[in-house]
Amino acid sequence: MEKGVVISGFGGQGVMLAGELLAETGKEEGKFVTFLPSYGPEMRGGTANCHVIISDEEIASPIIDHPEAAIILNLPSLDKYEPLMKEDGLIIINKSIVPKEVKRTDVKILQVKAQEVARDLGNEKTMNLILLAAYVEIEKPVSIEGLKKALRTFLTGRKETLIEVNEKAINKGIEIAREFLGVK
Amino acid sequence: MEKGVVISGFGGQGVMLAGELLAETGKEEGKFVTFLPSYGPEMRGGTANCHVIISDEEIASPIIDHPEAAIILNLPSLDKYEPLMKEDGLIIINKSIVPKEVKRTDVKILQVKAQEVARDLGNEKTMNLILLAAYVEIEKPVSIEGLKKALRTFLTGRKETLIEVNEKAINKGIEIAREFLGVK
Amino acid sequence: MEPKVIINEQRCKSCGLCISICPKKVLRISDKINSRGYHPAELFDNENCISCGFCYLICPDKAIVEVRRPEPVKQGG
Amino acid sequence: MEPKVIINEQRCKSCGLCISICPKKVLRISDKINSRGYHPAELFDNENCISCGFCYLICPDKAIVEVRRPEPVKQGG
Amino acid sequence: MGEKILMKGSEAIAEAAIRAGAMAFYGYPITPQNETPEYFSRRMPELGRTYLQAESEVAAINMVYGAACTGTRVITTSSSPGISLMQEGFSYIANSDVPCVVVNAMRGGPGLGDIAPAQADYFQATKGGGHGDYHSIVLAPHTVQEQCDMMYDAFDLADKYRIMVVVLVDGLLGQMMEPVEFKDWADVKSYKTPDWATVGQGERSNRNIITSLEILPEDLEKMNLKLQEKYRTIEEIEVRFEEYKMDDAEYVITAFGTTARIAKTSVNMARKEGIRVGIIRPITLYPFPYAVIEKRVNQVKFFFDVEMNAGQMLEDVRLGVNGKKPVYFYGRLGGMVPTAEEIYTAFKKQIGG
Amino acid sequence: MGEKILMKGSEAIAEAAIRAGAMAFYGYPITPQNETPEYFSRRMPELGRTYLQAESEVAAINMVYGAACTGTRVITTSSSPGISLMQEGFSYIANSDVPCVVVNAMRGGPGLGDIAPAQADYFQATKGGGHGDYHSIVLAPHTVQEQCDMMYDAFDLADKYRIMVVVLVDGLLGQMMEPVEFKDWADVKSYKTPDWATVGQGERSNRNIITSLEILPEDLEKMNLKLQEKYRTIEEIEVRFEEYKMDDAEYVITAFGTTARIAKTSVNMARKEGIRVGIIRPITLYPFPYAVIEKRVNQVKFFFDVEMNAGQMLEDVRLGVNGKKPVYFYGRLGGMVPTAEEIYTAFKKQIGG
Amino acid sequence: MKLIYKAPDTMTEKDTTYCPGCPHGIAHRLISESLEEMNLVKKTVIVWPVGCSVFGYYFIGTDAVEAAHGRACAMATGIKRVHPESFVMTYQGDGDLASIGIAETVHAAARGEKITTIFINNGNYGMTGGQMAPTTLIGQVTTTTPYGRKPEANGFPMHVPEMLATLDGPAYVARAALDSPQHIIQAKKFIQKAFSAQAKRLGFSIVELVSTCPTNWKMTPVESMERARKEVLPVFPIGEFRVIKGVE
Amino acid sequence: MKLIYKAPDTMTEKDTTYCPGCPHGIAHRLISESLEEMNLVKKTVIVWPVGCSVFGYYFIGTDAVEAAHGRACAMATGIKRVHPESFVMTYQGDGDLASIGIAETVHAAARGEKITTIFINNGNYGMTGGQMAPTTLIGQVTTTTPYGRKPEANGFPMHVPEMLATLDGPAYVARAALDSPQHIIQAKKFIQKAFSAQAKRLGFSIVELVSTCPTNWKMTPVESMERARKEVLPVFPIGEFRVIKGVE
Ligand SMILES: Cc1ncc(C[n+]2csc(CCOP(=O)(O)OP(=O)(O)O)c2C)c(N)n1
Ligand SMILES: Cc1ncc(C[n+]2csc(CCOP(=O)(O)OP(=O)(O)O)c2C)c(N)n1
Ligand code: SF4
Ligand code: SF4
Ligand code: SF4
Ligand code: SF4
Ligand code: SF4
Ligand code: SF4
Ligand SMILES: [Mg+2]
Ligand SMILES: [Mg+2]
Repeated sequence: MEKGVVISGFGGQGVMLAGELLAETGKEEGKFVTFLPSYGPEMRGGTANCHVIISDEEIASPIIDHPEAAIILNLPSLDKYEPLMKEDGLIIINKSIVPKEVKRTDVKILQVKAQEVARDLGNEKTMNLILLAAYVEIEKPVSIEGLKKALRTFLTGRKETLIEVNEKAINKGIEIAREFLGVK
Repeated sequence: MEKGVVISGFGGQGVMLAGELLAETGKEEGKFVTFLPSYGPEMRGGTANCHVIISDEEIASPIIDHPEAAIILNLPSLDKYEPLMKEDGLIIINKSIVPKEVKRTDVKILQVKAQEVARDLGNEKTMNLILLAAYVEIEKPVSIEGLKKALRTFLTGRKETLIEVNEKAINKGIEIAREFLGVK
Repeated sequence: MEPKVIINEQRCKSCGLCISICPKKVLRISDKINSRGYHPAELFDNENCISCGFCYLICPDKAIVEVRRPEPVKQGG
Repeated sequence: MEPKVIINEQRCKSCGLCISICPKKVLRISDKINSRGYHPAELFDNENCISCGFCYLICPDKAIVEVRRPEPVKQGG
Repeated sequence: MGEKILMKGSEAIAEAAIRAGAMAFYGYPITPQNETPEYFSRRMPELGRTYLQAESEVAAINMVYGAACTGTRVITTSSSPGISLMQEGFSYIANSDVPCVVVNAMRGGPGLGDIAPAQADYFQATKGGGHGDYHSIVLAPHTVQEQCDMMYDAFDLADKYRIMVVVLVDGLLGQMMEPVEFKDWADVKSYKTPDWATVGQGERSNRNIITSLEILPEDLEKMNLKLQEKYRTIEEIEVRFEEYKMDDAEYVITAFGTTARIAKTSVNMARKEGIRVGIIRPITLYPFPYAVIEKRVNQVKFFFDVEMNAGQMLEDVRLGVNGKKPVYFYGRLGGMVPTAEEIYTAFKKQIGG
Repeated sequence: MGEKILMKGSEAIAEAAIRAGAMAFYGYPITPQNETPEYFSRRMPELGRTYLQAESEVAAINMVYGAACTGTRVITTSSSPGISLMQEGFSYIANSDVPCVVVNAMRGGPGLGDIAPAQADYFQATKGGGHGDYHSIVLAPHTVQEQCDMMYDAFDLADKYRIMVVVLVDGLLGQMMEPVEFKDWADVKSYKTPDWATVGQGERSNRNIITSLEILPEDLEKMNLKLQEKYRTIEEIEVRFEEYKMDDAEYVITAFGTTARIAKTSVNMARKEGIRVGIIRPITLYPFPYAVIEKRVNQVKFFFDVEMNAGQMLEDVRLGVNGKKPVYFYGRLGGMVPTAEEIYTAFKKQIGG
Repeated sequence: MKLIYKAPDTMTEKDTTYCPGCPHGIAHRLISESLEEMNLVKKTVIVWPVGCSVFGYYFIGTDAVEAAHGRACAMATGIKRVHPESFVMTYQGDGDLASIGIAETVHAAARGEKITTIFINNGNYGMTGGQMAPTTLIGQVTTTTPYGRKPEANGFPMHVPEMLATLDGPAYVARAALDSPQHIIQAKKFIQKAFSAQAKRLGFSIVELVSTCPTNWKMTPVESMERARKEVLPVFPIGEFRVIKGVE
Repeated sequence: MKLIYKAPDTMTEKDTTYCPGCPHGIAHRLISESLEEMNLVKKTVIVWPVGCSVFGYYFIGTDAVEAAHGRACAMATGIKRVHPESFVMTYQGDGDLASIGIAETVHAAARGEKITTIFINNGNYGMTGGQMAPTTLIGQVTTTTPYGRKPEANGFPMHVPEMLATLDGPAYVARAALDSPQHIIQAKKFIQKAFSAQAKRLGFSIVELVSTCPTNWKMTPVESMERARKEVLPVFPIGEFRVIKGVE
């Protein structure tokens, strides 16, 4: 089994954190993992993305040429990754700021007004986790329990207070995914 | 015809001036010439030398591997060039500070207490010209008249006052050379 | 009345500097989201704005495009 | 009398600084030539040297190796 | 060895260097390897070791030079433009026979370029970007784990030959996270100041002078000949490379570092289609593994060199092949990373596939 | 052309550059080429042109970079350690497509080395001492006269391709005096500020921006591909070399600059003894004249490469020969200049003489 | 309605790459306004640095070149000497100018090069992620001073204008701040004095602008401005450190 | 006879490579005497520069390294930070320190690096044949200011101690001269203060020594000393510019 996902958005939208969290979960579950970030202009502005691969075997290239899954947080990311998607791939989109519709008809699309949803949960910044959890729930590269566990190792010290809202975000993501999958 | 000479001594002994003067004379007499200086430690101290070639044909390498003539102003220069001299070559030595005797027996040797002689002429610094003139008189790579003419183009402005003593030095060199050659 | 402060919502990055510096507290973060995901500042109380231009001076993103002052109404003739 | 100033002739570069600076003018350039072609400085008037050490202080070439002062002859007992 | 930790390549390399005995770091920030100095800045003081942010890369390499003269295990890390600024220093270090380690996380160039991964400093690193005839040992890892293991070798080789060792990585290896396991800590307590070090004469009977200056050409030539002798020894015994699926290979891809890693995926694609292709991956770029190229020359139909540059290692491959087989090239420039698929496609074109 | 003047190479080169239209010089002193900046410092103010002694070579090359951005004919001159300090600047200049001329009077290295003539910066100059994939046109004269004539070409090529042109000489060529004749003065009055120059927008409708930065790898790759295209053009039409007594040659000596000049004497020695040997002397080191090497490969029995280094151009000769004939090498290091006799002796050994 | 302020056209319509609340944008606007008001736009070449403002040429609409990190003053010198009629200025961060570029800055100043430098002191290396700069305060935590800057280990903050003011080459040397409307108005005055020093060929001119870096300071833009005021300005006081005759 | 002066053994027996009357030798002797008197010889590493004193390690008998041109302070920093118990000093000319090496000098000073710098100001680049240095006087003819140094073209002389004294890192900053026995005695005192600043780990210390260059000034040694006194010292006055508490 080898599962890869691309997460892409503006710097500051939590792209890297989501990716790292996924990779950490994979590692903790005994998988081979690679996490490959790519930034825009040195640090500021622009679009950033990361490639995460979780596999049962050693991973040669950490680069995902044609994603089977992508979490898209802004418009430039959609423009970039839509044409690259594998057939039957899954695109999860932050509908809050991606007004455009996906043109491809051979991919699965999940659109979430993630910023609004997150704001309703109490923290707009958790939108990355909502979408990540939805991805995990749909594609199951790792377990949701593992994800939650990893989250706790990430949010320590001053950040501990954020655990609650982030777990809520994960749960919300699961909910959205199940709805998407038609599960109840 | 191709004639080459090496002039070698401490920085400050007038090695370069003598060499340049010779080269300039050659050029003015329509010859092909090369003048190749080589300094010691960047500028200061140590031994410096130059290679001058005067020729009727184009000169390939400006380096003299085995001098047919050498003007030796200090001891390290003698040590360096004695073994390199061509058979039958001519070594002109500043005896004032080169106490050592030449060991090779297959070369011609002219020893001059050049500093003392120069001092007697009124300027110890002209010793380079005494020895150069002796060389020119013996080997005739250029004419003595040419040398004197070139000297005047070198000593202009504030240095014009030095022409007289330098011409005296040249004449003294000729005298020494003739003595050496056994001419009168 | 015409707005005294013209804000380019697309350029605003929601930094809050204008809001913090406004002596009359007539600016606030709006609910809108611009294409970069920011909630732009808005002038919610044009009336009380004194056209001091502090917001303009501190705005780093040329989002405050203009500041205007109503011409004093000339009395009589 | 022993020399008050010891000069290492081989090291001297005939710069003349000691001579210029000597308050008693008891130094001069000698006629000798050392192996590098320099005429070293010499103390020609040991008598009048006051062992002030100026020559030592200004000599750049460690050619003035020592400066000594005669011990005052102790009078009486 | 301990547990596996998920770490960024650029942090893991710092931790590995520290465990391998790096006692001092001098450097200047530059993307895409800022996490490396930052990591050092946290860890070195904890361990009572030296961390100093220099005012520039020029200063950094000369601080490294100074520390190296004391025989201390010292390292700097930078990226392409910063490395260019160090070239004078590298040349001095080479001719002073002092040991140090330099990491270059190559980015897209020339000039300011971008901060994406590249391999376009191969020539600079292997042929000498500074002046004069010199070499550094150049190591090129292709995974985070290998990179970590290599830091131990880097310091050991540096000390063994009193030479600069360059670890040539790229932003991809530096930015990516992979689980790594670190080797045991080097026994830094056992390090002694070497007898050639310039730390004050102390009890020594002779004084030590470290210089790259020898004003008489005769003497400088001797110094150079000694250097060349050292290089011959290194070329003889320190060559490292990996052969991947070469046993039955009819074709060979040559690639180093990140590109080699991606090419492994391409090779696997090819093998699935029954095409017998393998990889020769030079691990030491200097000394270059000419011998293994020569060894395989008769076995294979052609060489296919892949790099993230305009064809630099290519020249060394061609020198190894020496006209006996065709050598093809595929490269991406300026920070573009080739995909496994595109390498495979380009390769297949050459076999008429 | 005028009368012949006896001039030091390092002064003649300055006079030639001035006549060829150098409007600005920025540089920093370094032996063995101090006479060059000194000469500029006298002549440039006389002509109302710019002379500035920079605080360092790093500053100097960045001043050159600045002036180059205005489309002004600008030059700097230095020697090996100074040139190493300029590598970052070179890389920026390359990727900014601005023209300038750099003279490197190579001295013995590595490090501080000595000030004697050397050719050990061949790799640095031709393969790229800075980071990234770039080239400068590299010219190597072998007489003072050729060096002077070449300054005109240097500026013309720089302007034609908006590229840096390196004139690679050595202390021997710089220090020696030979009679030279200068070509006519370039018509500097006719020079116009090019439309791409950054001098203030003025009447232009667009503004000009000169940068080597392109943050998206896709874009930077495009920039690189344009550079590579330029290099291909240069490789196609700007190759220069001299063949000396090659018509009937059974053997060929390859050498550049000073070494080639000395080797001419060696060839004449050999010819006197009836040995038919000639010289291929690359004049452009980049672009390297691979084609002429290939052309002669079948004619000769072997190649004998001579350099004042440990074998640098050797690699290009080998790449040209591509295994078809043996390539032997003779080199002197660290500032030692081979004598004509010793080259001849070393050469004869290979033919069993 | 009377127009009190209108954003200058010379500042382009392109979205800046700066973080929200980053005063780089304020500095850009002040420069743009000053160039316009002094009628310099079409004569100007700006030498941009490596740092967060590396893309500055997208945001200020003049001819521009992109210098190597730290070398802006050298590059500007190169331009100005061959094109004295151009108005040449550099825009540099504290890492760029005071760390790697201090030699080029000191020497341009000592030579009295007729260029102008706008120097953004935000107390760290913004672009590369918040490392210590020469201007980092004692005790300040940065990504390379994780335990706070300590003089023993990391040296002391550098006061560039105070240092340059000891030289004979500069015509105008000043420090201003961007933390409040009042200071911003003053900053613009200083910038215009610096520009006029060049326009009148009086010598080198430089204005340091005390700025902030909300992202790396890990504060909101508003908190950052407060910190600048309360912690930075006491160490880096506003002032004119050298004003030779003729500058106004 | 009582021994008044005896040349220090730490200055070796090797003939120096300096021109006759060059004060580099005086500086060497003062350093040698001070190291001996302060019992530092065996702990000392001297970082030698590129310049006429490039062979200094032949003449002062301590451990030594040869820095790249201008980088002595960086190299010394590299050594001192890993070997704090060593006594580390640099010896640098005005080209080396004030021109190409000013960044490394300023930053070593700003960091308060515990090293000592002896800085020989001879108003030009001796070794390379007398080019202009940052310390060259206005009007002075050198091989690269053939028409005399002009501020407009070549900038102004740089006063390094005055500039460094504005920084917080240096413990001791002074200028002395080598033109007369009296000044030489004073120079030695300054050198010893600088050494003690390092020995006590108080910070960076530097002594500029106003020197001469008879060869390139084209004067006799005696005339050179007179010029130093009459023309150079008025522009580069002797003095202590920064002495922090504890230095003696
Ligand atoms: C030679 C070189 N070294 C390092 C870098 C990496 N780098 C880019 S910007 C920067 C520092 C920027 O800090 P500053 O000048 O303070 O500007 P800011 O981003 O804070 O505005 C550094 C170190 C580089 N591009 N080139
Ligand atoms: C990188 C580099 N640039 C230039 C030189 C050439 N160089 C050698 S010494 C020197 C200047 C020496 O002047 P200074 O430092 O004043 O010392 P002095 O000889 O006057 O004592 C220069 C420019 C060099 N060796 N390395
Ligand atoms: S002009 Fe003044 S009062 Fe009006 S919104 Fe702006 S800051 Fe507030
Ligand atoms: S200062 Fe400008 S960018 Fe910031 S919130 Fe106000 S309008 Fe928006
Ligand atoms: S000690 Fe004084 S008096 Fe005696 S020779 Fe020396 S300077 Fe003259
Ligand atoms: S000062 Fe020293 S070197 Fe100079 S003349 Fe006197 S003894 Fe000789
Ligand atoms: S990192 Fe700091 S300086 Fe850079 S744009 Fe962001 S806030 Fe501004
Ligand atoms: S050139 Fe000048 S500084 Fe150098 S040794 Fe000679 S006199 Fe002294
Ligand atoms: Mg900054
Ligand atoms: Mg000097």
